[in-house]
Amino acid sequence: MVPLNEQKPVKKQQLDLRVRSNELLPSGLLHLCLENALGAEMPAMLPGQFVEVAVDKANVLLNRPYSIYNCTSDSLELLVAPLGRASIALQKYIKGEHLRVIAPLGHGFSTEFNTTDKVLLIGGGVGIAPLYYQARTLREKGVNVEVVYGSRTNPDARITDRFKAIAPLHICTDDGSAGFKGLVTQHPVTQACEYNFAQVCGPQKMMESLHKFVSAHNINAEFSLENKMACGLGACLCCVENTTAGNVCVCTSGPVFNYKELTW
Amino acid sequence: MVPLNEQKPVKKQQLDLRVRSNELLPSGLLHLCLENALGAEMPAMLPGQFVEVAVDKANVLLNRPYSIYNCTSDSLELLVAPLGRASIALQKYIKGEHLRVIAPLGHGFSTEFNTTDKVLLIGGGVGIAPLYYQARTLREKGVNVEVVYGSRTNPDARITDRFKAIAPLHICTDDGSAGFKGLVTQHPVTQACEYNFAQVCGPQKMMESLHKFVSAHNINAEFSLENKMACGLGACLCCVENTTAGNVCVCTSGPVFNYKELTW
Amino acid sequence: MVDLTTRLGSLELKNPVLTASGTFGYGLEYADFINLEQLGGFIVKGTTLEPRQGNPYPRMAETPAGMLNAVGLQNKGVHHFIEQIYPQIANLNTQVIVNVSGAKIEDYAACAELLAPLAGIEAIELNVSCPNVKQGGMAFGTTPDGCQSVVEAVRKVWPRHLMVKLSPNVTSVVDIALAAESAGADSISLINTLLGMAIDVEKRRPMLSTVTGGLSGPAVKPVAVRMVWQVSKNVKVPVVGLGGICTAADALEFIMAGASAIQVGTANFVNPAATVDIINGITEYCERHGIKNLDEIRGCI
Amino acid sequence: MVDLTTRLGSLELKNPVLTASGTFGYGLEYADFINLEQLGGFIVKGTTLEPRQGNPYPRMAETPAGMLNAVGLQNKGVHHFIEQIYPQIANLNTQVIVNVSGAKIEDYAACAELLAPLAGIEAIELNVSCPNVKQGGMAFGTTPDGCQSVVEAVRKVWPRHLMVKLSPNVTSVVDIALAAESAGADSISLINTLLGMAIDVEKRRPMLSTVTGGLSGPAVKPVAVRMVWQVSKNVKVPVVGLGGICTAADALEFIMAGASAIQVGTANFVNPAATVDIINGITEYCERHGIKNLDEIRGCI
Repeated sequence: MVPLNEQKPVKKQQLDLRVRSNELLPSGLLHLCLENALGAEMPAMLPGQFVEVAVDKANVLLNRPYSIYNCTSDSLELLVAPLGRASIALQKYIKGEHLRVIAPLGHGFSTEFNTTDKVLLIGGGVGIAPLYYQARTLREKGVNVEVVYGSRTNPDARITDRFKAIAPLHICTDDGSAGFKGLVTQHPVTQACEYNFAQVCGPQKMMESLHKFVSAHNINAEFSLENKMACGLGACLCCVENTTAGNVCVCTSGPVFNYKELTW
Repeated sequence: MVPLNEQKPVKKQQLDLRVRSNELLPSGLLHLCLENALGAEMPAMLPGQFVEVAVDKANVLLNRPYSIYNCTSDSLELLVAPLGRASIALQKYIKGEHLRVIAPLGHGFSTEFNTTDKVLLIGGGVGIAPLYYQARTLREKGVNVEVVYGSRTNPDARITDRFKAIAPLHICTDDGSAGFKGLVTQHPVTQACEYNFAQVCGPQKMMESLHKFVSAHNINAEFSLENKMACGLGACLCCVENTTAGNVCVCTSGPVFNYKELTW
Repeated sequence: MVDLTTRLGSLELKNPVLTASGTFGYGLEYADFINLEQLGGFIVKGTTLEPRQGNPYPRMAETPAGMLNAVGLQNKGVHHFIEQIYPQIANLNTQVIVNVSGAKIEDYAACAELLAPLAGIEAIELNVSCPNVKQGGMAFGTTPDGCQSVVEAVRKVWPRHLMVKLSPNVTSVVDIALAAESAGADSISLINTLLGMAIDVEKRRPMLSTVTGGLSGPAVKPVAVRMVWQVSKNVKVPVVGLGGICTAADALEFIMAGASAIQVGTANFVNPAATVDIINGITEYCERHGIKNLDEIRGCI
Repeated sequence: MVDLTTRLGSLELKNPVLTASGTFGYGLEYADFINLEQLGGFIVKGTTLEPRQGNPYPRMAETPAGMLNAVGLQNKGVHHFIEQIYPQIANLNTQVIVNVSGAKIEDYAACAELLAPLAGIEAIELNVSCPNVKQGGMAFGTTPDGCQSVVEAVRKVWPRHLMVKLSPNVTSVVDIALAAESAGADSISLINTLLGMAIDVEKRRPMLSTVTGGLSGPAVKPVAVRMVWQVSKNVKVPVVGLGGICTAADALEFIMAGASAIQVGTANFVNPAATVDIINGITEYCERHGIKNLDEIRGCI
């Protein structure tokens, strides 16, 4: 295994969180902001880690994993594509209602870079979610970072404005309604290779083509996977990815993997 | 089988109803008022019939049967003891939310009486619910009717006031906090036998003791049962009562039975 | 245009949606909610030679995504069916299938023989799998020999389509299905209920008068789909799938697993129009996927 | 004061709550959420003689009130357990039980033999019922002879408490249990998962890479309670019940059905503190009902 930058394990907790706001953005993504119902501080979470949410209103058995869109000492933000039964039911939670959340989980993105490093974050669709927290973290550490965001159509200003406030943002759309018309792989910034580290989250197809690209250009890269999981704790062994080290749990060895670990 | 007064079958329907109000009364009973979400009239329902409610928020498979507390051309009222998983979840429905309801179901109380008849309605606990609609119906037909209502403790004025507005109401409480202290069977009005027809709904134990009483005194009577049922339509054959005619479905042959049919 | 016409050997259905025995009464119970003639057919409740009072109350317990029942084949007997019910449903333009149950082989055969003259009853379903009767029922359905002997006896007296309904409470459902097929079954329906049990821990007593009962509903669907898949890969006769079907997607799971037709059971208790909703949902799915005939996807797994 | 101390023959537990193999890792995965020493014990994941990569992804599908898995006994082998894991958990003040699986009888025995010298491992659980491995596993659990031969082989090399975990995918679980008992099992645990299947109808493909997998979760509880009841009425050794236990009430159902102890499985995935919640809930129930010892209600059905 190629180790990610070392991450001190953070204690996992079951949290009783309360909805501070829950808004359906024009693009159809759901922006959920949670606060600690007990008034306590939100536990420290690392960018690229994820949380498991018990969506009681969905009438499903298992919790659902969502990546961390943003996290502060008193809030946890999620950005969710309401496509499945649970994520659709997430829309029903209104301000003041409670959600049981297990957090923080998994191994996040590398955040230790040199001043000479240039990091490109590449997100596709709702895969942009963990990259905001990562961008913020890198900027706070003074790391040189740019973002390429691929979307089917004109993305939400509510999302893009947040990125623009902290880093250069390059938008690609499938339909050309905003930014570059085409795939994130084809974007001039991606193609120019003026970065030495890529951190990627998005649809499988996009990630596989970027994996091919960074491998061909010898650019170090990390990919955040979203294999189906039951527990998020490394117990069920359901979310395995067939890596160079064999089947490993995405929930504990990942969700972020170095490109050299992946056998795509 | 001793036939109840003949009842023309009413077409059963699946209704999309909307919560007009939903209030937890001081006694702990839930008073739910529903209206037709499509603006149409509420179908005609007979007193003593029941409805099946799909309580989606309860995360249960089967619908739940509730007796009809009151019914008008534009409203259906239920009075529910929130004790089970589904009825507890009913509390979560707020004004404007929808409930799928199958109605009307079953065979109700007799309502055709002579002017010389005197009918005593006897309800215990939440068993009082169907007796309000029955009392109202009998009064509208000019039938001489009185009501005995047994409750653990001082019952809700919201309930008793409605009865008082239409018929003499005799309250019994277990703790003597209102009315007669004792069981409905012991109430002087019950004991006096100045009625020739009793219509009863309440806990099994109360109904059995009243069944013994009316049998001993040769008073005609009807009892409303609440056997556990799956469908409410006479298909599952789960809610059977062992009557003089053998096992019959409470949901279709009842819920109201003549006392002579019951083998208690 | 989607054509849902389904053939179960000699039996033609206008669509693959049937109802499971014991969940749809004699059909008439549902006439207020749906037009019965929209169905592929309906299977009336378990009918025995003699009337049966069934088991004592309580007979039902709800479980997670399922329910247990212990009805025990309550019915007024085959003569009642022939005299009172048949005239009311014989002329419906849909397949009316009678579920035949019994405690002894001779009873199964006698019951089937009495039904044989009834015009319009093109099929019976032989219930060798009821978990709620002390003798017979499931006992015949848990060994290949037991199954074979009942099916053979009925085959001799029943001239039209013979569907045999199997129990899932076995080590190898394929062996039982092969026995039914070799004994002359025209189709295999499965699964009947899983034997289960629930306890009221507050009252410290069983939820059912019979202690154990039959589990049905969405909870059992994965077991049912698996068994339909196993059986349809191993028998030549058509397979009819049931077990927890509530939606068109559920029905399509069984069809993709190899079922020619499906039965809607417990869902009828929850949504009396479930059958019609499922038929419409299958049509909608086919239109969306450009499927003209379910043969295109049947058994694709 | 409620005394939850539980004896499984020679094995003493501080309470009847164990964890089901394959749902609790090596215990350490849950140490952030609960104090492992509060448990009656925990059963570590299925351990085989050689390391196993398990089945390909996807391995999981959620079903109504349940989940299917097809992990296929992925584990790093018994040597890894002994060298890397055992030192981390050996000194915990709770029973650590190792679940032993295999494809051949000799593998089961060799694995058990390697574990025998480990101080503090007072029990192993023999998995003769895994539905997700092509050879062995469930095959040994579906016939009395198969079960007996594995148990006998392991009995010869394993000197301490031997728990045998049975498959529910059989016609008569009692016959298998009796075979395990006669071959020397000290306790019987059941049920392992029901063999099930689910299909993604939009993609027209199975949800699991292996097509079929093991169904667990609340959906299976009625089947599990029934089997525990049947087995505990027929064997003399203690029975350990599992299958869909999420709450104290669920656990009490199994205990009233005759289980001496219970295992919490899928619920660990949903609520990592489920075990402790259940222990507290059982205590609360006993206090409310004036029960001093679970013997007062065990097997009361």
